Parts: sequence; structure tokens; C-alpha cells
Amino acid sequence: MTQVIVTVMPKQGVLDPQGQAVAGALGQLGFDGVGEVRIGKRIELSIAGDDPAGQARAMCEQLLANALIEDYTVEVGA
Amino acid sequence: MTQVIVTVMPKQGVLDPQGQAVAGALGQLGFDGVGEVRIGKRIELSIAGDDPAGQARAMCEQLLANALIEDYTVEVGA
Amino acid sequence: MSTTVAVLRFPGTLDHDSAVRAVEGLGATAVEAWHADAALPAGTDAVLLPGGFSYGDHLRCGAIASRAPIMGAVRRHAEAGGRVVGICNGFQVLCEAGLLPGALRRNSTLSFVCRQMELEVADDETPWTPGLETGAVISIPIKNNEGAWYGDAGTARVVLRYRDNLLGSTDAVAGVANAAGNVMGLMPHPEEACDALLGSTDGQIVLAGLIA
Amino acid sequence: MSDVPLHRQLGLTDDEAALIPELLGREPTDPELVMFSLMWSEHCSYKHSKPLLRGFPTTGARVLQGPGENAGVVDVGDGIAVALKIESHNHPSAVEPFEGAATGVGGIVRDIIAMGARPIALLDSLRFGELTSARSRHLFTRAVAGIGHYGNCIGVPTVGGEVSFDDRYEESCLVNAMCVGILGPGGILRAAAQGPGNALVLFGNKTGRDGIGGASVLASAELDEAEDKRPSVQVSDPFTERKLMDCCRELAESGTLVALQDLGAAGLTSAASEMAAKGGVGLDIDLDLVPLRETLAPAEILVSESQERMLAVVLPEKLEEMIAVCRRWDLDATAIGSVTEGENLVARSGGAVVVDLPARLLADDAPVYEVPRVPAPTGTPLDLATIPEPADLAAAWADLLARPNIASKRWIYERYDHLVGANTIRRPGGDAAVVRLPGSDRAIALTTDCAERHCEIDPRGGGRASVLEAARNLACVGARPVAATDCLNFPNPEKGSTGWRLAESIAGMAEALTALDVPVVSGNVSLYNESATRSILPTPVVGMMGLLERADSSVGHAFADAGDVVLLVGDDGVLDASEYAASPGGALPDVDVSREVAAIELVLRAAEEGLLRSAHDVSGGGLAVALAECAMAGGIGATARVDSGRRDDEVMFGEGGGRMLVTLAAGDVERFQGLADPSVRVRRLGEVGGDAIVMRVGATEVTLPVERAREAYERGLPEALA
Ligand SMILES: Nc1ncnc2c1ncn2[C@@H]1O[C@H](COP(=O)(O)OP(=O)(O)O)[C@@H](O)[C@H]1O
Ligand SMILES: [Mg+2]
Repeated sequence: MTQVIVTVMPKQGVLDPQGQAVAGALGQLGFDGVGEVRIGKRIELSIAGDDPAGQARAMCEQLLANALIEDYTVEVGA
Repeated sequence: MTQVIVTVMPKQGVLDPQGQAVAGALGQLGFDGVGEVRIGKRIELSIAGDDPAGQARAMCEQLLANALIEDYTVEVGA
Repeated sequence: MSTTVAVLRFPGTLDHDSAVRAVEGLGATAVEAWHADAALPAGTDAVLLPGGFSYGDHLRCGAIASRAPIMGAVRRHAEAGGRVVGICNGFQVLCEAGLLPGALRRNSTLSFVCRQMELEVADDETPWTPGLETGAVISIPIKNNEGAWYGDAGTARVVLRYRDNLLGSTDAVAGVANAAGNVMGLMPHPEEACDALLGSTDGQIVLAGLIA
Repeated sequence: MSDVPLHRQLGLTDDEAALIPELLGREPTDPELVMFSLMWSEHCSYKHSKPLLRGFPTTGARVLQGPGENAGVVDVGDGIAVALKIESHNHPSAVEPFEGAATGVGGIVRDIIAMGARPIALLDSLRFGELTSARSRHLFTRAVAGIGHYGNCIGVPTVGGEVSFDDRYEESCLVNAMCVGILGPGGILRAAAQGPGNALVLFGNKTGRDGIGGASVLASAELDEAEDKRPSVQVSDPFTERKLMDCCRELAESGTLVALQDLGAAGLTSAASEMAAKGGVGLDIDLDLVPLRETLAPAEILVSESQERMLAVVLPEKLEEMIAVCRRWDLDATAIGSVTEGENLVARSGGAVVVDLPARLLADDAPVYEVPRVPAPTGTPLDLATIPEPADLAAAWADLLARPNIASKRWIYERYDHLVGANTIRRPGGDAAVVRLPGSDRAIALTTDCAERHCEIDPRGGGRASVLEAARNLACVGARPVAATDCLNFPNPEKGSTGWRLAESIAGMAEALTALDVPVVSGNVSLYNESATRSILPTPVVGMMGLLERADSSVGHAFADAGDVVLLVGDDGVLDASEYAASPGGALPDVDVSREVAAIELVLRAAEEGLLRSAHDVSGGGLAVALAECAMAGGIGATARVDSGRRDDEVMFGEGGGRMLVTLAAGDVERFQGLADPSVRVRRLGEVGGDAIVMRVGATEVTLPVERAREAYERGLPEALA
């Protein structure tokens, strides 16, 4: 089993209402120096087989990410 | 501005129904070799000031993570 | 003198008006408490945190609202023994604020669920279950996406349990109180069950706890 | 691509492109050409449907605002006015079902907000391909999730709707959403800009590159082309919409606004040109003042379809107060221009004028086209010999109850908050939802309906049937129909018999609406719902509102007490175009509008006199399914005898005939019959009681235990989606 980490983030330019809301809340809590906040998903998978990265990319295309509004990256761990 | 990445994951031992559902859905799509799936959040912030990592940890303690059910890590980027 | 209930309003609060109507239906006076204020309205006897999607439910349900300025005043009110009830999102806010034990997580159905539910009284000594005995059943609707309570059911003061644990709560918990019993939260919506025309008046039993 | 002239890339015909310089007296600038292309699209201009829509009745004593504004408004008595409208978001939902359906809900809600009303109910009318298709399952489940997400987050209950599944929606699904709202003490707000010198304020979300090109490309081209435009998908932000709702309510009630308009298709271009054209004034906008999420060109700012934005006209002395209210709700609000004398819409960028033209050219002067009206051949009646008669009618009955088109829609409506606001008296699952009007003893009833299979083989009859079914659904809860809104979903009207079907459907709807004395107060048209290989069925969805003088007098469809008498009102059904036969084609008997209206009147009178223990419209699956639905809802069976010289399955499962199933206390039957017009057929079928539904058809007896019916009915949809 290989540990794979998939990161799915809202595409640049696509509205990120969640990031906006959190940025606002951090400001209200007194954290002044916060610029942009963007929030996405981190998906940790363990995958068997020869090509875990290729598998993970296929999973992103088919299920884990929505290509219309999200970008993804795949990172193969230990 | 320093780019900081906060990762918030469900605590080990706390059930992750969403991760389970995704594991099931991947199986149905024909991805056989998938073991455990865990889903958490990736929060990208740009933070001004001397101690972006310390700031980010304070944000996690005060807002970004719920210690009862979640663990967090902070990573300072470029 | 009728009881004055402060009904909180955050951006994204949805049930403010129905909660006000339910409170007034019990003969109490309802006043709005605004999230950005640091104090509860003068004369507040009890506090109601209504349901909704405060701050869009972003990050975690109730998390951002639990840090709003008004919550300091709610905490002081609770610590002084004042009555506080949180409904649905209000329950999530009270857990996030640490005024109630546990946390609310994604339903095990992985979907939003709107359904009339039967609830069993688990503790008949709280102010929120007057006239009911342990084991009595009341009917109140749920409507939520993140309504599965997670926590230590052994130490928490469980007030209400689902007869059908649809959402996957620890120990079927539907509502809990703090140890003293003056603060309580529940996922079902008693304010939606205060009128026979809408199918149930059992919500009035729970909300009567606001009226000392 | 580059050798295609710009106007064609934008979707304008050569003739339309030639007309623009004629109207303008000069060549348009590029931003102007883009604006024309969007405003002259079918979606914004109704250029193929406008002449046909004139056939609808639109006036009546209760009508405070008919078609032409953001929504229609109806007086429901007790000093209460209600706004209603239905709208499609079909193409965006086919591209990205979750966000497409969600933003569809957001759009219709803003139409209601723009009238100065507070939204109190939503309904959704859906059409998808058969659930045996993985793609249709995906589109359907994601669209339902999107509708639920938006409605649940903004706190407006989704109290009803409808869905059906048919192959012909496989490539072009339909997502229509209807919203109803209550006017506040401030009365109706309108979109007409007024008062030169007044400020123009944009508020809500910031403007980004969302949906650019959406209006023309997503809403009027065929899907194959739309798929290339994917990056322009709009993302929904219901949290901001809720703040807009609360903020606009405060603004409307305090009388702070001169005019209000939502930003929908074609964004600022459409909102500004319509406000100016309606008010007969000009508007001068400085694009540099528009709050942006990212860098945009002037033309992009003008046509961006970023969601959750509104445009208001405000008196200069109220500007500061208005902006303060928006700030309190944590919303951006910016004065971006002002009302001017004249009639021109002017837009500036970097100090230069980039747009300067009469607003009416965009808003009112699109060319109008007559659609070709090529009649389709009349169908031949279904040959029953082609349909094998089942050996086990009880099994066939249970199977029918489990078909997704008939089965319980619980899987859908439990994903929607149908209670928020604490006014929902009758929840989804019955004939129509009943919603209390706060501060009054009255209630309204709401339904959406469409007889699309009927419309395909007989569009005029199908148009009548769609309206009459909606009215029956209202009558069955005891509500008198008072107003309608409609969404005409059709394929390309320039091809084949579609134009004829569109015209015929409208004529049939108009005829039934007139007979019921129900005006159409708002509506929407969605054409070009087809792919290279498949076209949708003609789908004119009717949203109808009824009124109950007393909120506590509504009637449900659940059988009540053993011994109650079961009566059938209306004529016989047939298997042509039925769910049971499931074969396309056929020919249907004429819909006799006056008889069906008389039957509706009978049930209404009986409800008003308090005679009804239950009432239920007989629709998909026919009499057998209607009986089972009443039995399941009441947890009690019934016996029903129907004598007929026809085939057993036709008697049990035939559809149509304008039928309703009612139950009464035995002592009330005579009074009920006394209320009936002689033209209306009323048959006594049997009694409520027992734990099975027993149908005696001639010499055949078919028994279905209520629990077996329930198992099939509740299993159908979840199983089809598993
Ligand atoms: N898409 C939907 N959204 C919400 N409610 C729905 C939907 N589809 C069906 N329902 C509800 O399920 C019930 C049955 O619907 P339907 O079978 O279409 O009724 P009918 O055939 O009597 O018009 C109604 O109460 C309706 O409002
Ligand atoms: Mg039906």
C-alpha cells in the first residue's frame, strides 16, 4: 500500500465563499495580517498496485475533483 | 506576506463517514486497490508579520480546528 | 412580569422569526440579540440560539458564530445560572463555544435530512422536560446536514435520544445539557412543533424551559 | 475560429448583425456588440416566443402585477400580496448539475426579492433521463443536492415539486425552480429606474469571470457547443444570498429604495438596460467603480453573471443609510453610477466612454420571429394487443408503485428543508403543499405539473391537461386556484413540428386557464433543449397557486376512518401515453375542459362545506395507484369496485379522464352528490377499511396489502439510485 495525498483546491478566479467567510472571521478575532484565504480538501488514500500516482489522478478525474471549478495535485508519500 | 498551509484532519480513531463513503464510491468505479480514505481540509493563508507559523497555530487553536475531533499541522511556504 | 428571551441573530440565522413566534406563543417576550453586540439586551432572562447556517456553515457548523462578540455575554449569562437553549445550528454553536460537551458531525447518511422524529426523554430532571418522565416520547422534526452528536455519552447529561438513530449520533443523542442543566442544546426543532396546525405541539414542552 | 465573424461567434445572425448599425446609426463597439448578442438571445429577448405568449390570460381582479416584471404579484386578501415565478436553469445544470441547479434556485429567489417580497416557499420541477443510465443518476442526484443545498442554506422551505424520468431527457435535463414570496408593508418594488440624479448602487457579491458568455452560449446554443465553455461555470454562495434576503427586506420595509433589480442572465447589461428602458431614463455607469474579484475587461464586467448581486436606485439623501444597512449585513455596496435624463445607457472605463446607446435597443428592440408551425401527424390509438395482459395483476400493481416515475419522492424531499419558517401545514408527499400566510388565517397551496407525454402526441390536449392537473391538485387540498406561472421547456422551435407544438400547447393551456379563471402572472421560456441526436418532450410546466380562506380547513389524501365511502369523480382513463404502457405514441380522447372544470368545482365546493375526509388526484399509474397512495398515507385499506367492459389492466392503470378520488362520511354522500353539476360523473367505488386495497374489476378481484404497497412505493427511488 502506498500513501497518496490528493489536494483539491478551488480554481483561481472561481468564487471561494468558504475562504472569504474564514478570512472575515479571522479578522474579527483580531488576526490583522491575514490576506487571502483559500480552502480546499486534503484526501489521504492508501493505494495498492504499481502506479498509485496514476491511479490517484484517474480517481481525481472521475470522482475526487470537479474539473470545472477545482484543480488537483497528487503527491506520493512513503 | 508569507504563504502558510494549515492542514486539518479528522483525529485518528474518530470515524470519518465521508472518507468511508468516498472509499466505497471508488470501489464501485472499479478502483480495487484502495485502502483507507481520510478527508480533511487544506487552508491556504497569506499572513503578514514576523511569526506566521505562530500566528497560524493561534488561529488553529482559536478557530480553524476543533481539538475534540480534529488534528492540525502548520507548514510555512515561500 | 413576563420572561424576556433574547433570540440571537447571526448572519445566516434562518429560524429567528419562527423562534420568536414560538417564544411569544408561550407568553414570553422575545427580543433580538445582534451577533456583533457585546452585551445581551437589557432585561434578558433567558437566551435562545435559533437554527440556521450562521456564516454559511463555513469551516465547521457553528464555529465562526461561536467566536462572535455576543457569545461572551451568552457565556456570562450561562455561568451565572441563566437558561440558554440552542436549537440545531444554535446547538452546534454552544458545543463549539464549549458551553456544551461534544461536537456535531456530518450525518452518517451523508445527506441533509428533514423528517419528523420521535424522541425519548433520557433525563426527566432538567428544566427542558417538565412534566415528562424518563422514557416518555415526544415528536419534533429534524432538518440538518451535520446533526450527529459526537462525545462522551457517559459523562454528558443526555436529555433526549432518538428512537431511530438515523443520523448516527453517539448513543442516539438528540439533545444534551450541561452538568447544571441550565444550558441545553438539541438538533430537533421545537419551534417547528409549537402549533397543532403544523402537526405537533411537543416543542412547547422543551421551550417552556426558557420560562423560569 | 478566427475566420468566423465576431457576431456569429457571439450567436447573432447576419441579419441581426446588420440591423444593429441601422438602429444605432453607427457601428457598435465590441462591448456593445457583446451586449446586443446577449440581450437579443432567446433567453433575454423571447424573440421566438413573445408573439405566442400573448395568448395567455393575464388579467383578473386579484392581479396586482402581471407578466413583465421580475415576478407576478397577486392579492390574496387580508391585505396580503404574494409574488410568484418559475424559471429554468436547464443548460447550466446539464453542464454542472450541483452548481447549475443551486444557482437556478438563487436566481429565482432574487426575482422574488427584487419585487420587495420575502421568499416563503420554493418548488422544483425536474426531468431527467431514465435512472438506468449512470449519467442520468449522476445529473439527478447532483441537481437534487444543489437545490437542497441552496434552499436549505437560505432558509426558504422547498415545499413541493415534481420529477419524471424519460429517455428523451437523457442529454437535456430540465431543472425548473419556482419561488413564492410575501410582499411587505412597503408594497411592490419595481425595476423601473427613476429620477435623474438618483444613485445606482450595486450590492452583494463581487464581480468575477463567472458565467461569462453564459446567457448566449449556455442558454441558447445546443449543448455540444456549450461543453467547450466549461470554465465559465457559476459557483453558488447561498450565505451571501441569505444576507441579501435579510438586507433587502430591511431596505424594502424602510422604503429606502426607488427601484430594485436582480442581476441574472447577461448580468449588469441586462439589469441596467431593463431598469433604464422601463423607466424611460438613462443610466451612466463607471465600470471602474464595480468591485471586482479579479481583473476584468470592460465588456466582461458588463456581462459577468456572478451570482448574488442586486442593483438598486436610491435617492441621493438616502444613499448613506442604504449603504450602512448593507454594511450591517456584511455586504459590499457601491454607488457605481446615476440616473440621467434621456434614454441612453452609458458605461465608462478609464475615463473613456465604451458604451453609449439607447437602453431600449437592448431591452425591447430585439427582432421578433414567427416560428414555423408544421403540424405533426395525428397519432393512432394504442393497440392493446401489443401489451400483454399480466397474469398477476397484484404483482403488476406493486411493480408500478416501485417505478421511479410513480414511487414515493421521499428520497428527494427529505433532502430539502420543507419546514423552515414554521408555516408548512401540508408537507410534500400529497397533492399540493399548503403554506400558512403569516399574520393571517389564510393559507396558500402550491403545485407544479406537466403532462409532457400527452403534449407530445397532442400538444393542445396536453397543454389543457397540464393546467387542469395543477388545478385538481389544488382542489384536492381544498384550495381555490388563483394564479399561475409557467415555464415552457421545448426543443429548437425553428425545427420540425416544435414551433407548432409550442403554439398548440400554449393555446391549450390558455383555454384551460381561461375556463378556470386563473391568470398567468409570470413565466419563463427555455428553448433549444436538444442534442444532435435527441430532443426533449414538449414540457410546459405549470406552477399554480391556490387559496384557502381558512388555514385549518385543508384536506389531505390519507384515507381516514373505516366505513368512509370512496367516490370517484370524473371519466375513465386510457393506457395511451400512460406509465403502465410505457410505449411512446398513441392517441388521447379530447380533454373536455368544461366538464373537468365542473369536476374541480365540485371537489372545491365539497371541501369548502367541510364534507371531505380525503381527496386525491388520479394521475400517473391511474386509479389503482391513487387508491394505494391514499391507503398508504392513512395506514388503512379500502375496497373499490369498478364495473367496466374494458380490460382489467386498463381499468386499474389507465390515466386521464380528469379524475379525483374522494372519501366522505357515509351520511354525507347525498349532500356531495347534490353539489355536482349534471355533466360530472360521480361513482361510488366502495369503503375505507381493512389492511389491504381490494379492487374488484368486473369479475376479477385483486388484493394488495397496504404494507406490500408501501414496501414497493418506498423502495422504488432508492433502489433505482443504488
Ligand atoms: N422534485 C421534487 N421536489 C419536491 N417535492 C417533490 C418532488 N417531486 C415530487 N415531490 C412531491 O411528491 C409528491 C408526489 O408528487 P407527484 O407524484 O408528482 O404528484 P402528482 O402526480 O399528484 O402531481 C408531491 O407532494 C410532490 O410535491
Ligand atoms: Mg403522482
